[in-house]
Amino acid sequence: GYYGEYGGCFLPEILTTTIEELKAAFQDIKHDPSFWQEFEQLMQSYSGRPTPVSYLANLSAKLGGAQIYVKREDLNHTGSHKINNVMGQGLLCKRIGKSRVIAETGAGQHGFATATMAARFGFDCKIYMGAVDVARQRPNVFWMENLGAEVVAVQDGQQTLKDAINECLRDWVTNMHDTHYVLGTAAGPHPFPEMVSYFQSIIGREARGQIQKIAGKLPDRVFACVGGGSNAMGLFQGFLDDQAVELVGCEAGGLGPGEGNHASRLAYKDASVGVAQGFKTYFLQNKDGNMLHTKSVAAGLDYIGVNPALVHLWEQKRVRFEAVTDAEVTEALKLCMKTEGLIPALESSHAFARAIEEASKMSKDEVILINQSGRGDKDIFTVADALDDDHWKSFIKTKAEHYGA
Amino acid sequence: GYYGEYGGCFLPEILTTTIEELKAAFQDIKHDPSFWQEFEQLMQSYSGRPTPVSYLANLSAKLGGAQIYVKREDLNHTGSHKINNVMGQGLLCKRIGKSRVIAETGAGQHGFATATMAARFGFDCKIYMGAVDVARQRPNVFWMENLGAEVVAVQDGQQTLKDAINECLRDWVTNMHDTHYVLGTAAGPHPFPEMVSYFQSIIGREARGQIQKIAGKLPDRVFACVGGGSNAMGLFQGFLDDQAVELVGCEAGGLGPGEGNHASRLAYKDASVGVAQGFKTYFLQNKDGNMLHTKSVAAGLDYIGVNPALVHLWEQKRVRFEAVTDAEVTEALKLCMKTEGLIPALESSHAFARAIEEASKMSKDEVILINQSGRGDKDIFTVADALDDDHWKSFIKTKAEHYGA
Amino acid sequence: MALNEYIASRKQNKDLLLMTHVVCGYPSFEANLKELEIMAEAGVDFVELQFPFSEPSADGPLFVKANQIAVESGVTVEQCFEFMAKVSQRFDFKVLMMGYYNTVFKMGHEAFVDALKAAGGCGFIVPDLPLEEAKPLHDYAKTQDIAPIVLMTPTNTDERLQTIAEAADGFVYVVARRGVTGSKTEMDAEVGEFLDKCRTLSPVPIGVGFGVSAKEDLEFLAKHADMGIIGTAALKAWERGEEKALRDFFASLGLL
Amino acid sequence: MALNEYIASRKQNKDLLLMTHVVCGYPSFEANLKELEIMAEAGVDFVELQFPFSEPSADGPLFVKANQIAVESGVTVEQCFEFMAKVSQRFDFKVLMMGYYNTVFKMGHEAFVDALKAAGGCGFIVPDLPLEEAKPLHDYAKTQDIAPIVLMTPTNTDERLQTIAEAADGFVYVVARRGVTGSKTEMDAEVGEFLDKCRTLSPVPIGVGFGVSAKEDLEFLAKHADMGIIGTAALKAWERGEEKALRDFFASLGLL
Repeated sequence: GYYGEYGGCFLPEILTTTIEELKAAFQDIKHDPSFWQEFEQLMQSYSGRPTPVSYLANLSAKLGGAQIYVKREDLNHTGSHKINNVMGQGLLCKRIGKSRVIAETGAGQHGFATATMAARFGFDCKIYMGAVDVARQRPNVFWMENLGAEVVAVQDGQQTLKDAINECLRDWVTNMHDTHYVLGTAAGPHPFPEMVSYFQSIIGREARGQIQKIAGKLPDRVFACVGGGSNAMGLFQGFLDDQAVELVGCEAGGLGPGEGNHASRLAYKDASVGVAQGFKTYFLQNKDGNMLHTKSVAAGLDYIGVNPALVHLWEQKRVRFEAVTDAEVTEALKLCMKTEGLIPALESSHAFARAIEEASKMSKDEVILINQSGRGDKDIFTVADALDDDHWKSFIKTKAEHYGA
Repeated sequence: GYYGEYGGCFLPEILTTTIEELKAAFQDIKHDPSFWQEFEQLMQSYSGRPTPVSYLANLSAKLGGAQIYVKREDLNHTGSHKINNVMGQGLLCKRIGKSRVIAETGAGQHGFATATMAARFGFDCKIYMGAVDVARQRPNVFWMENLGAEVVAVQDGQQTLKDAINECLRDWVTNMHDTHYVLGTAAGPHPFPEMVSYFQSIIGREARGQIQKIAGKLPDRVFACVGGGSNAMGLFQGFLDDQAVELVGCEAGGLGPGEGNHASRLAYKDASVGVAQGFKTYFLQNKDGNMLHTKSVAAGLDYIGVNPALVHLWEQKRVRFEAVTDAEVTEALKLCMKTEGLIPALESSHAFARAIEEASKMSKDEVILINQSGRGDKDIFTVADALDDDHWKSFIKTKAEHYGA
Repeated sequence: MALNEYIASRKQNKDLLLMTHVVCGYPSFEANLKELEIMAEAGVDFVELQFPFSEPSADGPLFVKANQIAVESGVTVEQCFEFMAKVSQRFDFKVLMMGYYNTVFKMGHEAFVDALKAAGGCGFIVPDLPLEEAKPLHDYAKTQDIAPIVLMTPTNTDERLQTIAEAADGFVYVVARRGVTGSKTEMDAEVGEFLDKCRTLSPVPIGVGFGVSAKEDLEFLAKHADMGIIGTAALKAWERGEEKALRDFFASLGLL
Repeated sequence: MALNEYIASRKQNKDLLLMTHVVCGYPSFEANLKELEIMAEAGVDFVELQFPFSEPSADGPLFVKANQIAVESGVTVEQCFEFMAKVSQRFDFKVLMMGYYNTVFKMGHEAFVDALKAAGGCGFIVPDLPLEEAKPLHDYAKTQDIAPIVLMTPTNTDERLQTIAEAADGFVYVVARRGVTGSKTEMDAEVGEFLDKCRTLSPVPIGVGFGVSAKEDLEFLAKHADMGIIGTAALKAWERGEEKALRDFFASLGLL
């Protein structure tokens, strides 16, 4: 469970048996070719995979540099790549005979996906979500509840993703006999980083063949946003062996460098190695090892830690890390909407923003591939606020009056 | 342009040349095999087609009757089947050299799709939407505007879809020299019913092969909701020649029978043949030929007329029509969410509701195919109201306070 | 035919005939009568009585509102015919039905034409009934000496104008520009050329509408057409100040 | 080892030793001292001083809140060690560090153990450091006569319990049930059997924690273990009414 010195499994003793069972089950499915087939089949019939790669002719022409292609994870059922991991873990959960699933969620996409999976597999489901995230991602909460999940607003700590993970661990140490913890990103204790990356590798497996077919060559640079790291790991795995393909992880730069202003672990210099939430990686923490507050317009990137394999690849200079500020994200989103009719999620817009910045400096025969990890519909409240949209505000006010405010 | 006695082209003389040009262009593309290829290719790379057919094992088992399959148009880019027609007309618009598009929209999905297409093709875009629909579908309006479209809230008449169509016709008679009217449903003057149905036939073409492969046979019954009729025509066309396949159109029953309570043209007895909005069909109208008010929880079905080919097929008893009330729709939606993790749009939920009612009375070796024409995310304000969700209300109130209400 | 003779006789006294327009029942039938009295005083030759329809997709904002309010206030087709009968008895000008095809279709072609004739109407203008669909209605109308008025428009090809000309009866309604009723039309050389072409092609007199609102417009039309058609401008005057304003409007045209 | 001897000597006078818990700096170091004075009066044998951490994922709601507030109010690791030095000088009971591994990791293993020793601590309990990851820290601690306390839990296989037993030093912390700290544990036959198994396997005394809160619990544990561990129950008492309530609580246990 280690990548260089990062990773591992740091959990209370009470979970040892559960984790061993999970590791064994994951080994089983990894070596059972019929599992991947079943998984692919499920993703095809339920989620519409393979997702396409779209060529952005307008944006490429406008920037005048590299040719830009986008892997369209936003077209998945529930609107993001999160469903890949969740359906994989759903199949695994069935194999190990558990009847209840729990999950943390930041942007709400993972919770939405998990609630969907639970409905489809017939599992009981409880979703932990930081109270701050509940407030900023209420539409997802609404759908989770209607899909039959119980959503718990976590009031501890910073009330965001990391606190939801803590709360999941607390639930898990209590209910592991019937409960599987569907961790949503490629972080946390082994085997989660490996397992989540494994299910998400479906993105890269598809994308490699697709881009070769459509662009006629492998991409020169691949961009993905990195919160925990699952969509980035998912796509990057398709190109790890292609040394000429540069991999770029795009972190949440928030307001810019400086402790508490962002959620960038590697691109900025405010993080250091630590052990928390079950694994060893770079964390945004102070010298005592207490975690810093993080800040980002994208709830799904607003996380203190990062996938351990990505850290290792960064140290080996196989993956380059860049931070993108909230302001740059909003501009990139606006440009994508108007130029190509795409609405990337705020998370994915980080990858777009960085790609847009670099594309114009690249030559026209170079190829960029961006992971559109999710769609921006879910972000309407956040985006409307970021754009300070007056029509939206008066709509909400009218609605509130109608509700007797 | 006629199906039995229905259809035709009833437009002001000033549009004759424009319509002739459009008819000719449509004939051209219909007989140009490379066009359909280009269209399919575009839909594949941009919208993720083919959309899958999902088997609903849980729902089928719960109802204990027919095996239920769903054609997943909700997985399209922009979240509904509307994108099929819109991208087709976008290609056509490019061929005839127009630089501006206009469209009416009810639920907002067609407007959203058109704004997306316009962004992608680089057309100027104006969307007409009834003021009532603007109010109930604000999220779509927000995205249309951000995609670069101008959205006009139509204050005339009932302030819904039909009034938006009138306003489009007014724009068109003024600006036909540079403007193509992207009609959103398979209604209106010839060649629109045929043309929209043609682009939407991609649904049925895909679905026929898919269901045979997955279910091992053709469906016994096919259900689709019918507003103007584009998603129904799209799917039904795949099975028209299969006489054993029963086709069921599901209309908006609103509060139930009675003038002004619903938008059911054929299942209830409140409509009669008339000529309006450019074509002859069954309309909800009074004895003087003035249109009645319509009512439905689903903005996209809230329309006075219906595709002329469907009327003809209904008279020939090839398509059966049923009405589904708002209350039945809400129940069906809740059941789908909890049982299968699907969130059909309120429009599509009409088809689900009727299929659910009939499935339990069918035998286990019978097969049902439902068209999930769109996803329900867009309906969050309406669904939250229909479910009287308190969390949602207090969220909106808080948000409004934050905006200084 | 009767209508041709009427036009010929009226043209003996003036260069340009005039047709005006009211929306039946808007703001009320009483108001309509007051409008018509002023129009009669101004010497108009024809009046279109618009039968209100719920989907007036070829009309501009003012007439849209008028149609909508009339429909909502319960104006029926029957009332419109009754009003037409009263009007055609009381006034010298000729009366035409103007409206949308669904009104006609719902009554049935023969019932409609018969009612129109009984009410003293001389023709009808139905802008959303194209020639291709019009034959049964037009054929029957002609047997009853009711003139189906056809429209020529600036987007028509010469070939199409020829076809329209062949179907013309009574007079041809020439649409001066693209768009719906109610906006101003710039009466320039291009419009003049188009009108001259229509006049040449048409076997019957031509009337010109859409955006006709000022004395200069009528002076321009006198050179290129047989009749001016004033719609929105008159209603706009009425909305501004009822009888007084409407009188002032016709006075500004040099007609009062 | 020193700790074994201490336990043996304390056990001569009573059936069941007692370990209690405070969160350093919550609600304040002053309050901690008052709590500790009462605990000392009650004759507790060990006290865990929890070093507050921002992600206390193995703790229940009350300790989560305590950790969070302590961290937010600026309690540092340095202050915790200073406090530990003061406490171990002033009181008879032995003091252990309780906390999460990141606190240890950020200091470095040796620096941590050295500081702990310098502050008079006798061991540490780090619940999120599993045996597989613990060896370097444990090895160094043992060279410094600092006891790394390992945990046995009811979900462990017998094989795993054996492995834990082999790594045990000082005493074994037996977790009475699944879950986080703070909820009530039903001390039933099943728990008794499990404790007996642990006691049999363990080469060192066993202390039992998680949900120990009442006199009956201690009576039960006296039959199956060497030490009771009271955490949340004491803090709950303090929250209810500070010194008075905490005294009442220990009185209810028969210790005051």
